[in-house]
Amino acid sequence: MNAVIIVFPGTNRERDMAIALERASGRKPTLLFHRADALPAGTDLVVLPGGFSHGDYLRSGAMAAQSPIMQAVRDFAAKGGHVLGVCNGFQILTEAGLLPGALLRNATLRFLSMDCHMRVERSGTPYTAHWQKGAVFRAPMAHGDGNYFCDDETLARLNGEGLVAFRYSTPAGEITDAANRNGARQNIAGILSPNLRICGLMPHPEDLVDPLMGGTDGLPMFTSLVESLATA
Amino acid sequence: MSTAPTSLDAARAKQLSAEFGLKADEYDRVLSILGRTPSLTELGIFSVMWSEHCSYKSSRVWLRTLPTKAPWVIHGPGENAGVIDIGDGLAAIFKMESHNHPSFIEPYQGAATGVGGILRDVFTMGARPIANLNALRFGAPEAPRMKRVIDGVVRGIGGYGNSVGVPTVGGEVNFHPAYNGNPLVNAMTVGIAPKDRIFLSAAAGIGNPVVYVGSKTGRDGIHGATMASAEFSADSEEKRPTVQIGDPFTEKLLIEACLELMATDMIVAIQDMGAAGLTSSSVEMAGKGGVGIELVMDNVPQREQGMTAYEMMLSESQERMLMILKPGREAEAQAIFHKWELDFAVIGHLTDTGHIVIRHKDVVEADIPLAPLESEAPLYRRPTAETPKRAVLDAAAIADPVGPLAALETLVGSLDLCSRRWIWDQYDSTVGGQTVKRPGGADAAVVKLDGLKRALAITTDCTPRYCQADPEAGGAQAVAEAWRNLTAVGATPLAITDNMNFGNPEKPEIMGQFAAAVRGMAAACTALDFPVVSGNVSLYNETEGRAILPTPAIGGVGVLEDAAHAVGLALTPGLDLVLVGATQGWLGQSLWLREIAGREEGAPPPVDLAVERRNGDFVRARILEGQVAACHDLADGGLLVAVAEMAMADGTGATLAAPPAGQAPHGWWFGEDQGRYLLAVTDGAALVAAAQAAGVPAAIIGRSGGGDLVLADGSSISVASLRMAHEATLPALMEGRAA
Amino acid sequence: MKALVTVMPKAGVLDPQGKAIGHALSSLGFAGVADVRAGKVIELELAETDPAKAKAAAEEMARKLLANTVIESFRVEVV
Amino acid sequence: MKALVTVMPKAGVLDPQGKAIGHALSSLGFAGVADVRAGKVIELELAETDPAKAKAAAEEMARKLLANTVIESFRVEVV
Ligand SMILES: Nc1ncnc2c1ncn2[C@@H]1O[C@H](COP(=O)(O)OP(=O)(O)O)[C@@H](O)[C@H]1O
Ligand SMILES: [Mg+2]
Repeated sequence: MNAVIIVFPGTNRERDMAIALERASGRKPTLLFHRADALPAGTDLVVLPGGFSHGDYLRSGAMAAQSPIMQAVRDFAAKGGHVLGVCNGFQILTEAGLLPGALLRNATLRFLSMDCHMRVERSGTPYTAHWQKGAVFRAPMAHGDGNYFCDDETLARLNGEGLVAFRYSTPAGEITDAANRNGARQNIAGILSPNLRICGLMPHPEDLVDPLMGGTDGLPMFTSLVESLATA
Repeated sequence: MSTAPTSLDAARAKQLSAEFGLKADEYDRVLSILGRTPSLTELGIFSVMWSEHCSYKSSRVWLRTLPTKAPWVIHGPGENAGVIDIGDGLAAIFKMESHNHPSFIEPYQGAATGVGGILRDVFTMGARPIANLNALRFGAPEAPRMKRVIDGVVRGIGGYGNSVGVPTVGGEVNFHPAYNGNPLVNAMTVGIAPKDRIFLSAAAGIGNPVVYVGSKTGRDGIHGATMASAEFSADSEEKRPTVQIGDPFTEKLLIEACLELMATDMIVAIQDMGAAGLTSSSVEMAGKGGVGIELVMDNVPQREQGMTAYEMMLSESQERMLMILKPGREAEAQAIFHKWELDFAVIGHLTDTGHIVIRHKDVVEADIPLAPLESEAPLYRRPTAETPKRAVLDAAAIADPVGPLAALETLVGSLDLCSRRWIWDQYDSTVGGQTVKRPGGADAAVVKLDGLKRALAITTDCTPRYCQADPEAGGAQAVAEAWRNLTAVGATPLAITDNMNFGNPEKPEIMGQFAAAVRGMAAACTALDFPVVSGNVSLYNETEGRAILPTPAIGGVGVLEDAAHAVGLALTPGLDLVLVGATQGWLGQSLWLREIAGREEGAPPPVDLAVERRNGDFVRARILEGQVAACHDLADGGLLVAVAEMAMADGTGATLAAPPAGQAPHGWWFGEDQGRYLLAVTDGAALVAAAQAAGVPAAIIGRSGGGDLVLADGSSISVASLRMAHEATLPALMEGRAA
Repeated sequence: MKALVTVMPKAGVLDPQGKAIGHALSSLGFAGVADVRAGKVIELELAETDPAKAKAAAEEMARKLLANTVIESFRVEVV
Repeated sequence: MKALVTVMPKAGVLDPQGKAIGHALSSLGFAGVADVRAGKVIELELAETDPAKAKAAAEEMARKLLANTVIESFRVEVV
């Protein structure tokens, strides 16, 4: 798997992501600074990692979405490339129009840093192949703007086409308000593009891929990717 | 030689010097050093360099008595941060610093810029910061403005640390009315660097360029250092225009740019611009290197129009660094900073004059000989008065009004013992992907080193109520508790940083507290081989004459050769609970006495340092042998609180044996005797036998299992209800909601 | 020439900040506050001296960057 | 009656947001943006019908809650 992690000024989870990708694939991903205007030849996965790109001073992800490299990412996606956005990366994907909706301030108006549980809403995608539908996994979340919003029409489409990847749930898999700490619409934690190749989610599976750090709940996302991309 | 700067009018200079906080005799010394009346810029430089904050004039004679050496210490106090060898060719670089006054004036920005400042102290030495901690003391929540202070401080620490991407992995919080008008915000950063690539601040190389990087200079925080050296009064609100705004995004870029530059060989010396900004950084760098320095203010990147030399030299704008480069490397270095979109400017050069010379618009604004600026800086051995000893309380003579379980439920929900989850849930504790033990998971935070097995354990500790009652015992206890917390996760304690927060040193009783606390700390550091490698002093923590509790906050760092050895505090079922260490039932200054009996009295528990070391070494060895499933040190609240904390961590209960015959039960359950640990092990008998062989007191006091804490008389309380009480307090207080 | 770009949450989009402010105002004892919306204002100091052109430029900036039209609406004033 | 409270960083106080926005605008190719300041605007729907009273009430709210007068200044408009 030739993974490329894009580093914007203010990105801060690129190393976490690199560790997870290397753990799953045995290969070190390439870190690419945002000023580049092309992806390395042979790239088969682009990752937009977490952080505070450009300080997130205007809206989270808004300025990064305008970075030179994002045109290359758009072109890559348009040709069917795989793009994963986690946390700030998810925010950037929505700001760049690669995924629908937007991420508003957490309903609590506080930064939320804690483990959450997510239910896998769709299996068999490049990101979820190693989970069963309905499986529940744990991951840390750490964000101030993770409250997923989209209009009713988009919501109906996401639900109708099975493009909701993950929802916040209880450890037992119930979709409750209490499990929905940031106030996201219908507990949405992560979504997919119609071709299932672009995925954005708020929590950090990359921070839970090692028993030493408290578990390997997040690992299936990366092993799924490795397998899907090997056969893609 | 340059022409002399324009002196102020003599009478005006004298009046200003007082406004800037110089005492009359200190000002006379300025006159004799210069041989003339100073210019405004010169007066500004003297006053900030000779402020308590920069000169340590009241504390230095005492700080010198702290042990600072060990074979693993690479750089002790005197550099921007302390540096120790942690093995694998790496060094840990760390320090703690206060931002007390700014955090009271503007809690969010005060705390945020405190975090930014301590990060710079660490990465300026070449380290990538890997962990932040914060030691906080708040007043009574119902005190005026206090909730806003708590809210703002926590948001500010999170806001800055989360954005720069350094995990905030631990800390401590106390509440006491003594902090009503003067909360404490102490921030600690730990970083990692190759041990043969440490960057220091002594300037060298006549003619070498002096380079300014980072943010532009504005009129922020002018005279912040002098403000941090003065008592609060009702009108200090008017000093508000000096508030600084933190920009964590720029800091993040500055970290990356500096580390990129440090990977080259271009830097001769580097220092962050902290308190007193350009003044202290340039004076200290040149002073340490024994060279002169000449700065041209016209070249300083400026955010505002019409800034004067005085303003630029005293500005405390954040996110700036000063460095000396090797000659001819400016363009290469500049390219790195421009890649990261940061200002880069050559603002001067080193000279052989031994003077600091400040030029602006072709005028010399200051010309001061550096040697006397340092050597003749005021140094006081202020009068001290000993804190009177308090009576030792006998537990048996104190009535227990409620019994153990009711007391426990109250205690776990009390302000000083309730869950800090509401706070740490706002801090990103996992960024970096190396956090082995997060807040609440163990007695110390454990952070692994990327790509290695090795991990650091980190903690902050201080029990101010002990320090108030007996500053010497309290100083020793703070160091011992830090050592104990590191030990309890299985780490080998290596060194500490400290943050000495006290009242007005001109009062003998306060200076007495300071001196006694240092004595206690020094004794503990020596006995535990746990030297002080960096620190910070914050004095004048008083509002309208009322001092805070003496608070020598200790930040401890230890090492684990294998992160997999680290143990947490969560109980699992089917384990023996073994209490290591002797219990006399010490209730003086205990939380039980304060919260249940309503008394803040007595002598605090003494620390027997030899016993401390023996017990700790015994516990650590068992952990490293893999015999210990969970471990927790006994501190605030004593034995029953420790059992409850271990139970609440994962919801597993325990059945506990009766207190030993002849002991007052409340002394047994809630006494705060020192040097104790509670271990959960599969074979308690074997552990007790090993302890006996080592001369360490140990006894099986219970067994884990079920969902309740059950006492020998059959009374019980569910872990779930304890958790409810434990978790409810801060959310209810801060947001009026249930946990 | 100065342009003020005011960016507000669209009707129908959750405004947690506005809600929290409304709540805080009422707990501070301010009565008669029916509704609160919280938005942003960005003051741009423009070299442009023609008001119509300045306005058009600011609108372009708002569309491209300053507002996210999925969730926000904006208005531009030139002063 | 509607009151608009605009809260801006005080002159001389660092405005990291404004700085970053200005930077982003220039890298998007917008020329001629000399300075950017970023602030908040709070729209209050008030029951009060007397403009002077509404303004006074909003000013009181701004002082007490909406603006952090240590670092921010505010202005109130009634519409
Ligand atoms: N301000 C804070 N920030 C982050 N974590 C904190 C803070 N205060 C306390 N904690 C965490 O809460 C837990 C309990 O703290 P404390 O009661 O002081 O522990 P102990 O008494 O064992 O030293 C620890 O994990 C500590 O790191
Ligand atoms: Mg502790």
